[in-house]
Formats: sequence, C-alpha cells, structure tokens
Amino acid sequence: MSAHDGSMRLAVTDRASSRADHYRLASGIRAFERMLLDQFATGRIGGTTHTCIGQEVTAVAVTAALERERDCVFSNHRGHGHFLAYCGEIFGLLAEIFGRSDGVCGGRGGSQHLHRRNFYSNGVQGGSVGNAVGVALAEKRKRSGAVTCAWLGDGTFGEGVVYEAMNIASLWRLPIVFTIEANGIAQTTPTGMQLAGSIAARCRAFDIPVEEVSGRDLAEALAAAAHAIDATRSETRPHAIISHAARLGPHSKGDDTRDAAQLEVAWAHDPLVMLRGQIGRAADAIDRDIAVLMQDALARASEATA
Amino acid sequence: MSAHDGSMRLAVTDRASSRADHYRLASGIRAFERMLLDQFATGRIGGTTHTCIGQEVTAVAVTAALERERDCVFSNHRGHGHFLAYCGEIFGLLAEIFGRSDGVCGGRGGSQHLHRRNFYSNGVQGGSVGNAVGVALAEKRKRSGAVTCAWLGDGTFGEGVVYEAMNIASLWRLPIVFTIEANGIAQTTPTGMQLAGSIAARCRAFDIPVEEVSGRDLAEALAAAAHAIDATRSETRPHAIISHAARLGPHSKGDDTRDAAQLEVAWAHDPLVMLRGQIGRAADAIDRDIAVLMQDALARASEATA
Amino acid sequence: MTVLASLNSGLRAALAADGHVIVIGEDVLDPYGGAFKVTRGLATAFPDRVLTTPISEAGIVATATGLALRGFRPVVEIMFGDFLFLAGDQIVNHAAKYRAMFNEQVRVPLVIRAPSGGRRGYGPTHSQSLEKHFLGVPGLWVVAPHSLGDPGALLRQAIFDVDDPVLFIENKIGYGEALLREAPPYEIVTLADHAAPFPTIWLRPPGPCDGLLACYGGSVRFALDAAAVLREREQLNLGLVVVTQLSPTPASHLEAILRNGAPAAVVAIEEAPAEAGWGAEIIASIEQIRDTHRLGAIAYRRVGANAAVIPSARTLEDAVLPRTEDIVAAVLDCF
Amino acid sequence: MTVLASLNSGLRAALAADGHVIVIGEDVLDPYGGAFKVTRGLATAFPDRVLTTPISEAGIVATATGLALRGFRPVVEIMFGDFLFLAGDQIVNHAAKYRAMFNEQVRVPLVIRAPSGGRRGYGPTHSQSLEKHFLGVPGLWVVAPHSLGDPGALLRQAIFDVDDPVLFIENKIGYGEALLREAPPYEIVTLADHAAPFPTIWLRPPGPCDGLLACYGGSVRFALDAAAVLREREQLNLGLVVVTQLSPTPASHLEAILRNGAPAAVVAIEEAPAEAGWGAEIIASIEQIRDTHRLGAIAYRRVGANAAVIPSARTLEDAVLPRTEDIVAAVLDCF
Ligand SMILES: Cc1ncc(C[n+]2csc(CCOP(=O)(O)OP(=O)(O)O)c2C)c(N)n1
Ligand SMILES: Cc1ncc(C[n+]2csc(CCOP(=O)(O)OP(=O)(O)O)c2C)c(N)n1
Ligand SMILES: [Mg+2]
Ligand SMILES: [Mg+2]
Repeated sequence: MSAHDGSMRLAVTDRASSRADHYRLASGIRAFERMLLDQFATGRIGGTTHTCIGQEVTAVAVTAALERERDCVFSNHRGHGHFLAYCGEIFGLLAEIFGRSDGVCGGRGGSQHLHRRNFYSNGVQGGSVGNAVGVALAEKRKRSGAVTCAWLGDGTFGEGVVYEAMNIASLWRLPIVFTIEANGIAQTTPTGMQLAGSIAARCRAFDIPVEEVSGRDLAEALAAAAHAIDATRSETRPHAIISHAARLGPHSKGDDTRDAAQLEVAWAHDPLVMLRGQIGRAADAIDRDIAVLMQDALARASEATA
Repeated sequence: MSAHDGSMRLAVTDRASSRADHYRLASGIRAFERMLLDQFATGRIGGTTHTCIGQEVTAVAVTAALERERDCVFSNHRGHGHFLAYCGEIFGLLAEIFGRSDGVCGGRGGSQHLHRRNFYSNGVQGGSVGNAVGVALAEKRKRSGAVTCAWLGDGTFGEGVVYEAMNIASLWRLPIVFTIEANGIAQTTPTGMQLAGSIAARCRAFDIPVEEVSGRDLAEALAAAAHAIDATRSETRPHAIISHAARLGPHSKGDDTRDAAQLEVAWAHDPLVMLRGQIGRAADAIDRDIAVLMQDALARASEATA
Repeated sequence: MTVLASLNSGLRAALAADGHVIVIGEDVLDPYGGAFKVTRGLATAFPDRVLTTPISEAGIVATATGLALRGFRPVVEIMFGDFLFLAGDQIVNHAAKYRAMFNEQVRVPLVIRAPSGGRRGYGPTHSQSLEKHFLGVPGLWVVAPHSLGDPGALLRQAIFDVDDPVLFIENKIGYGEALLREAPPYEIVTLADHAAPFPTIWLRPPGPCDGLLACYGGSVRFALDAAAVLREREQLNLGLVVVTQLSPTPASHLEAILRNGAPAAVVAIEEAPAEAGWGAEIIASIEQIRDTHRLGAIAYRRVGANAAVIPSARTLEDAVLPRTEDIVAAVLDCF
Repeated sequence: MTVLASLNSGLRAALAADGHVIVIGEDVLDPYGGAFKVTRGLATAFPDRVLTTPISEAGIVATATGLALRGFRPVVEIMFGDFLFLAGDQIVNHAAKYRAMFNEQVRVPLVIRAPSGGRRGYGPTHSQSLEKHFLGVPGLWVVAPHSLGDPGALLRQAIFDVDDPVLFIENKIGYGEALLREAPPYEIVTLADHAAPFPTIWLRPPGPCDGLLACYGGSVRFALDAAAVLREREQLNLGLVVVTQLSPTPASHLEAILRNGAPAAVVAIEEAPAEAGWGAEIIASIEQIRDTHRLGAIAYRRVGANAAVIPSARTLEDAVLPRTEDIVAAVLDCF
C-alpha cells in the first residue's frame, strides 16, 4: 500500500508551516527533478526540461509567503519547483511532461508552459514578466488584494522587455514581486559574462525596493519574501527579491559545461542539505515517503491514458 | 550678394571655438528649425519633422567635444541639431527634408533618416541605440580610437532595447557615450507619467558613469561632455551624459498640448537667450548672417532640381 | 461620418458597454487623443480606463495580455503599425499562444490597433503596411476596417465577439474617408459566418462579371476608382471583394462568391509589396476553391508596392506605392 | 558529411578567410558550441571573433547591424528561430532599411542564423518555423540550406556574396541529415542567376513529369520520401523543386523549370501552417508564370502544419506537423 493518500500531491506550505513541512516540499521537488532526469536518461521523455536542483528552497520559501488562494504566479522555463510549491500536483506535472492528456495542460504545454488556477508559465525569456505585470494590473483593478509573483533568472536581465515591465509596474504602482533567481549562470554563461552592474541596482533604479537573500537559508528567504510580499500588498507597489542559490544540475539534460571543481563547491553548499540538517532525523522518514510518492506517480504516469 | 561663401553650411565648432562661434551654430540650428516650421505651416513640406528648438545648445556642446574626423554619431527622430552640429550642411539637410535628389539621402530618408560620413539616424525609438553599440564595437575592434555618440530622448527609456544596448556596451567596455536629452516630455507625455526612478540611476545600475548637466549652459555642457567623451576614449568604456533642456517647440508640427503658462516658463529659460546674453552685441551680426544663409538655402531648395 | 469618427464612437461605445474594456497606448490621453485621434475624448469620458503608457510597445502588449488573461478586454494602440514587430514576440509567442498551449483553459481577448500605410510622406519607418507579416499565426485574428463596412461596429466585434487576440489594421489615409452606405452601381452583399465572422463585402456589378478585384483597408478606394475607370473606359464589368478578415483567410466567403460564377480574372490589391503578401494567400486560396469546384481557369495578377523601402519624398513615395493606374493596368493585362 | 558538419566547417572557413567575420550569439563558446553545435570549435580557433552574449536577441542583432554598417560581416545566431520576432524590429526597421533609406550610401552585410522547426518535442515556443513572417521584406534575403545543396558553401555565400542582411533558416532535425551528392533516379539541375543567386535544386525525374513538389529546408526529406512512395505505389513521376532562396522569390528559377513543360500539379510543402506562407507565394508566382507563358492549368495543393500551436507531446506534435502521408494525399488529390 502506498504511503500517501492517492492524490499524488506534495503538501504545500505556508508561513506557519514547520521546517519539516518545508523540507518535505523542497525535498519532494528535488526528488521530482531527479526522477525527470532519470527518465530523460532512459529516453522515456524527450524534448527539453529545465530542472531546478539547488533552487528548491527559494521556490518553497517565496511561495509559502504568498497567499495561495488569491495570489498569482508567472513562472519561466525553470518552473517545476515554482509549480509544485504552488499546488503540489506531482502527477499533473509529470503527466504533462510525459505528454499525457491528463497532464495539467493536456500535454500541449509541456515542461515550460504550465497553467493551473492562478499559475502560468512561458518558456520565452522575459516576455512572461511583462504578462505578469498585466496580471498584477488586473488584480489591482479588481481590488482583489492579490500579489503577483513573477519569477525570472539572472540571465533574463539581458531581455529588454524586463525593463519595460519593471518601468510600467513601478510607474503604475502595481502589486507585483519580481522574484529573481540569481544562480550565477544562464545556460552555459556565467553572470559575469552577461551582466554589467548589478541586478539590485537595476531594480532600485526603477524605484523598486530589493530584498537580497541567500536561497540556501529557508528561514532567511522566507522572512525576506514575507517582507517583500507584505510590503507589495500593503503599499501597492512592486518589490524585488533576489535569491542567490546555485543551479546544481544541468541547464537542461546533461548539458553542463562547468568543471567538476566548480560543481563540487556548489554541491558543498546544497541548500537542501542545510535544511535537512536543521530538521534532523525526521528527514529520513520524509524522504522515504517522498520516494514512494514519486514511484507511485511514475507508475501511474506510465500506465496507458484512460 | 550673399553673406556666406555659397557652401550653404554652418561652421561647426570644437572645444577651442569661441562662444560666438558656438552661438552662431546654435542660433543657426534654431533658425533652420524655425524655417522648417514655417514651411510646414505654408504646406511647402509635409510628412513629419521633429524640431529641436530649445535643445540646440546641447547638440552644439556635445558635438563640439567630439573629434569630428573619427568619432561616430547615431541620432534619433529629433536629429536636425545633431546633424547640423556634426557637419553644418544646411542645404543638404533642407534638400533632404524637401524630398530633393540633392538631399543628403536623395530625399529617401527625410527628416528622421539621415546619413553623412559617420553620422546616422533612425526614427524608430531605441533601436538605433543598439546599432550605435555595434558601431562602437566596430571602432573598438578597428582600434580607430573613435568614440560613438548615441543620442536618445528621456522618453526612449521606455524601450527595452536601450537596456540591452547599455548592458552589452558596459559588459564589453565599448567606447560609446549615451547622450540623453532630458527635455521632460515625450510627444505629449511628461516624464513623470512614463518613467519610474531616474535615468541617472538606470545608467549607473549598468555600471555606466553619468554626467548630468543643464543643457542651458553651454560652458557647463561642453565641459561635462568633454569629460565624458575623454573618459570614454581613454578608459574604453561607456559613459552617459544627461542634459536637461526643455523642448520649446511642438513635438512635430503644431501639436503641442502643453498649456501656455508652462510654455512661458520654459521659454523664460531659453538656452539660446542665455548664450546670446553671454556674447553681447556680436549676436546681432551673426543672426543677420544666419538669416541670409537660411534665405539662400531656402531659395536654392525651392529651385527645380538640376 | 468618417472612418475615424466611426472608430472613435465604436471605441467609446465599447468602453461604455463594459467596464472590462481598457484602452492602452502611447499619448492616448486628451486633448491629444492619440497620434491619429482615434482615442480623442475617451480619456475625458473614461479617465480610469484610458491609460497612457511609456514608449514600450512590447511592454504594453505584454501588460494587455496579462490583463486579458485575468478577465479584462484591453484595446492597445500601437502608434504606428511600423512598430508592430517590437511587439511581435508578445503577439506571436505570448498572446496568441496561451489559449492553445494552456489547453483551452484560458482566453486572451485582446485587440491591438495599428494605424498603418503610407502616402503621407512619413518616410521609411512610419509608412509601412506590415500586416502581411502577421497573417497565418495560429490563434491570432487580423482584421482591417474600411469605408464600406461599419468600422466602429467592427471594432466592437473584435473587442467583444472574439476571445482571442485580434490585430486591427487601420489605414492612416483611410481615416478621412466617408462611410459608404451604398456603392452604385454595385449591389452590396455581406458575407459572414461562424468560421469567418468578420464580414466580407462583395460588390456585385450589374450584369455579367468580367473579373474580381480583391482588396482590403487602404486599397479599397483605389480598387473602386480602378473599377470605375475600367467600366467607363473599357466597358469591363468588375466586382469587388472587400475582405475584412485578413487572417484566418475567409475561404467560405471566397467560395460563396466563386460558386456564383468563376471570374476570368482576379486581381489582388494591397499596399505592401505583394511578395509573400495577402494577395498571394488570396490567389492560393481561390485556386484551391477553383480546383475543388472544377471551375474554369482564372488569370491572376497582384498589385502592391514596389519591393522597396518607402521613401520620404512624396514623389518618390508615390512611385513606390500602388495606384489606381497600376490596378487598371493589371486588369487589362489579364485580357 | 552532415548538414551540421557542413555548416560548422563553412562558418570556420568564413572566419579563416576574412577577419571581418564575427560570430555573435548566446552560448556559442566552447565546449558548448551553441545550442545546436553549429559554432562548436570556432571559439577555440578564433577566440577573438566568437562572442557570446547576454540573452538579448534584439540587442545582438542591433549590435551586429552596427558592426556591419562599419565594415564587418557579422554572423548572428538566434538560439531558436522562435525568438526571431524579438529581433523583428531590428531586422525589418533597421538592418533591412539602412541601405535604401540612406540612398545606397551604406551596406549591411549581416547574416542571422536561426535554427527552426519542430519534431523534437520542444513544445509551443521552441518548435516553430517562423520564416514565412519574414518573407517579402524589401532589403532582406531569406535562405534555407538543405541536404541537396552545400550548406556550408551556402552560408559562405550569404556571408560574403551579399551585402544585405540575410536570414538563414536552419532546420533542427535537418542538422543530422547526410548531404546527398546524388539523388537517383533524379537528374540534379542547379539553377542560380543574378536576381536569384541562391541556388534552386531541381530534381528532374526520368521520363515525363506528372507534377512538381516544391519544398525547402526541413521539408525536403519528406518530399523525397513522398515522391518515392508515389513512384512505387502509384507510378507517378514527380519532380522536386528544392528552393534555397525563400525571399525574394526566385521567379527566374521557377520560370526556367516551367518552360520545360507545365506540370499538371504543383504541391508546395512547408513545415509552418500553410496560410499566408511560403507555398502561397510559390503558387501565386507560378500562376503568374503560367499565365505569361500561356501554359495549361495546374492543380495546386499546399501542405503545411495544422493551424495550431505546436504541442509538446510528441504524438500531438506529429499530428499537427506535416508528414509524408500528407504530401502523398495532396498529390493524389490533384489527379
Ligand atoms: C528569448 C529567449 N532567448 C533564449 C532562450 C534560451 N534559454 C532558455 S533558458 C536560458 C538561460 C536562462 O538563464 P536565466 O535567466 O539565468 O535562468 P536559469 O536558467 O539560470 O534559471 C536561455 C538562454 C529562451 N528560452 N528565450
Ligand atoms: C518605437 C517607437 N515608438 C513610438 C514612436 C513615436 N514617437 C516619436 S518621437 C516620440 C517621443 C520620443 O520622446 P523622447 O525620447 O523623450 O524624445 P523627444 O521627442 O522628447 O526628443 C514618440 C513616442 C517612435 N518613433 N518609435
Ligand atoms: Mg540563471
Ligand atoms: Mg523627451
């Protein structure tokens, strides 16, 4: 018998959740991503997929600080963690990536193009940040009180539309949090080879206050995210969160050009290991549960579609 | 007999020029623009044209600080002043705007699309700033020592490609000066309704040093431009000049929606009047010369094309 | 009533009818009312729902797309159609994609208005008709008003009756044209159906029809003139097919017209260079219909601009853009 | 030798031949060598002239255009052809405009490479063939390599022999195809001339020709397969017209082929939805030639993708994109 309730979900977390709950979610995301890479390696899935190994804690922390009922999320190409932290739907996502009709978008969207309730993503860098600004404008006009969280990578600061979006958001005082995952790399290009000045200064130059945090420390990230999101909501103006956490896996599948030494250093600072350390022995049982959940999800996703 | 040598040119200036020479050029640009507006009013020319009345001193000061033989200029929709400060060719420009085959671009380009030696312009906001970055890269690779001057308006900071261009320029340490005419308006939209934060902070966020000056004061503008241009050349990295001077004329022809009081204040600070005050009585003779020059240019541009 | 007045009152009616309609664009506020005055008076009447923006074509369309995803019905003005490519990625990879790629779970009811076309001496970057580059994008409608229809009603149709992005191509010169309630000697036949809801106006000449002029937007006037010249000077009896829905191709309308009798000649007219343009699509579509219904051979011609940048000088511009004489010549060339 | 290897060595040869050639794109450095490996090894060999960039499609093309204005011959890689619209304004309103609008006083020798097409499960925004949206732009060439030509030589031709911007459309699946030196049973005829310098490959079947398949780039393989099926199964003898120069339309090549005998059927094949696509232009151009030379009637068909967003799921994607069977069916439908 399986160790979960059959819903094939990870329990999502909020500000009141325990460290163990956050760990369960973050570790679940990690397990999901690893499973995907395995499935790629065996040729069971094709196309392209960007895993967020190393960045799970940021996804969990920021999403926990959102109000999941009303807030909106616009994610990017590397969005599995954002998606699972938002709704926990392991099977819906896996089925989508498997191209099944019972995937969250019927297999049409695939890894990079997800939609569920108030969650959206697009695989074209930058453009979705502009769409997120429109979502924030819509919610402001509806007086829903919703904050919109726009996820973007550090490399995406190369795209001009990001600045058009920040300018409009700041000018019109829209309730949007630009959540920047500063993993120090874009595909194969280190940030130093693609970004002049700094991301924080760029945001501030648009009059957008910045919270810069380590994406390794759940408590720090959660506190900063909560602060930024609350301020966004109460002041009705944009804020930015910059979370530093290395991408530990490949860009897509097996295409990592960084050298072993560099990766070793990065892995030595794995945020998940830090979080695991904080919850002690409980982690083992959690991870066993997760392993069963993944197996079951994979088994079901491998069955013929009804 | 005409008061000029028949070349139908305004004498251009450099750093060593006298105030009177700068005045002659700036006043010549003003006279040219006024003549154009008159021609529009009488229907002799059609289409669109953006005059730079009020901003002549900036054009003269910045261009005087360039090395006219090797430096490159990429201008925008409001480029007559930039063009005349660069090469002084009254007739070539007037003929171009009249759509004559002896215009600098054979009448094809018109007011917004000019080319002469190392001078280029394009009427699409922002894109030409990116092209200017490429020109700067070319000159850097040729080791020509040339600096490229990219002209852009404050409103053009709405366009994303401007940030892509600044990022590349700063990252690759290109010899380019972003010269920003902060006239406080874009077509009918005041800067406060289209720009969050500040232009200076935006440039600095890309690690681009900024000289911010009043475009009313020739000496100040020239000194700042010289400083920025010299630093750009010697450090081989981009700099920005932000010059504040109001647009005193309409956006294009007769389409000014600002109220009379606002315009009156702006006119009370006319940079040309300030410069005129500085050179005293000599101005009268200069202006008489210029009037003759304009008349002759207009007469010739009104003759049938050879 | 001019095309401009009709568009302006159509937009006003749309704003009045539904609080979800939001007008967004550069310099759209009063007293200016937009570069071509289509939004004049609207900001005064609906101050909260007419938003002037920074100069950010991509950002504006992106923002409007987000609004549409969340239940609004935004109407964007791109100041000059020449700048559509700046918003091209937003149109093609965002607005037009979401509905299908999110498996029909969302809608993007967004209208993007773009004043287009030349003949005003605005030069190479402010005179183009770039709509041909946006035809055949899955999920995107492209429509063009003209004086034979009701431009304001068309705009309301684009805003309310379609849940997908609509590119709405206005012709700058066309703004000043008076609406035509009748068009003697033609009988006016309006074709619209579920697959092609934006009406094609078919002008049937009295008597047997020697050929068809297919046209849209800014070319309608020239087609009418050419048909008049050919009627008077050459006793040629031409019908006009005035298409409003440029994409998807209104094949059902074309079919209805052709089943009424195959013309000996079809001349497709557009203001852009004809290469890979709207006329090519019309010819290919008609050929398919002709073949299906085993109709007789048709002589086709395309009339468009020279394959050239549009010069600023009016005389040079006139030589580049298609004129009535070019249509007349093309028709005569068929016979 | 594969198409990929040919392109890679062509680019290498271009870099070696002329110090003005500069390769610019995202992630083009070694060891990665670009998302599709076309630039692999080049940064190692020419470290100073292979520039990796920020993720800035417009900025990259803008920069390259400036370089070209000042005497360089840049070659830009857009990582996925899907992102071409991000650089669309730069291509259409900057690179393609300068030469003409500056009255022939400047040149913009710029090549923009764009890996395009689907069939890899990359989903809605990473699988498209958007080149049809860039056809018929005055001042812009659009070309597409394929296994029947010499892709590397074609790339060098685009870099060196043309002083205008060239959009160079590579097909992702096509990279792995082996170059075909011969194509039995066809005779290979190469057509190129001053107006259309990029060669059309005409595959003439032995004996009388029942019809022509017009195709380019990623569709060539499917056209060859379909022709083989039809030959064997239906005894139909088809020729192939493999176009390389997508724009301007190589009308002179088409004319040369048609004057050799009008085919009963022409089927135009492309990977994008056919509406307002390349095939429509080919059909309209051939109709013009047919009429000029008073040739017999031709039955036309267009084969392209469904008018749909390209799904991620491979099975769904296969149902949307055109396949050999679709071409076979289209040909049979003509007879
Ligand atoms: C417009 C656009 N250009 C290029 C790409 C290809 N691409 C996908 S992910 C990626 C790197 C993104 O880097 P970053 O924003 O730092 O996010 P990360 O992958 O590091 O999470 C690139 C270049 C794209 N998807 N969209
Ligand atoms: C891409 C683009 N969008 C819109 C326009 C129309 N337009 C021409 S000038 C102008 C205002 C420019 O303002 P700014 O940059 O401040 O320059 P200024 O006119 O004040 O000198 C606008 C919106 C344009 N030319 N290009
Ligand atoms: Mg990154
Ligand atoms: Mg301004």
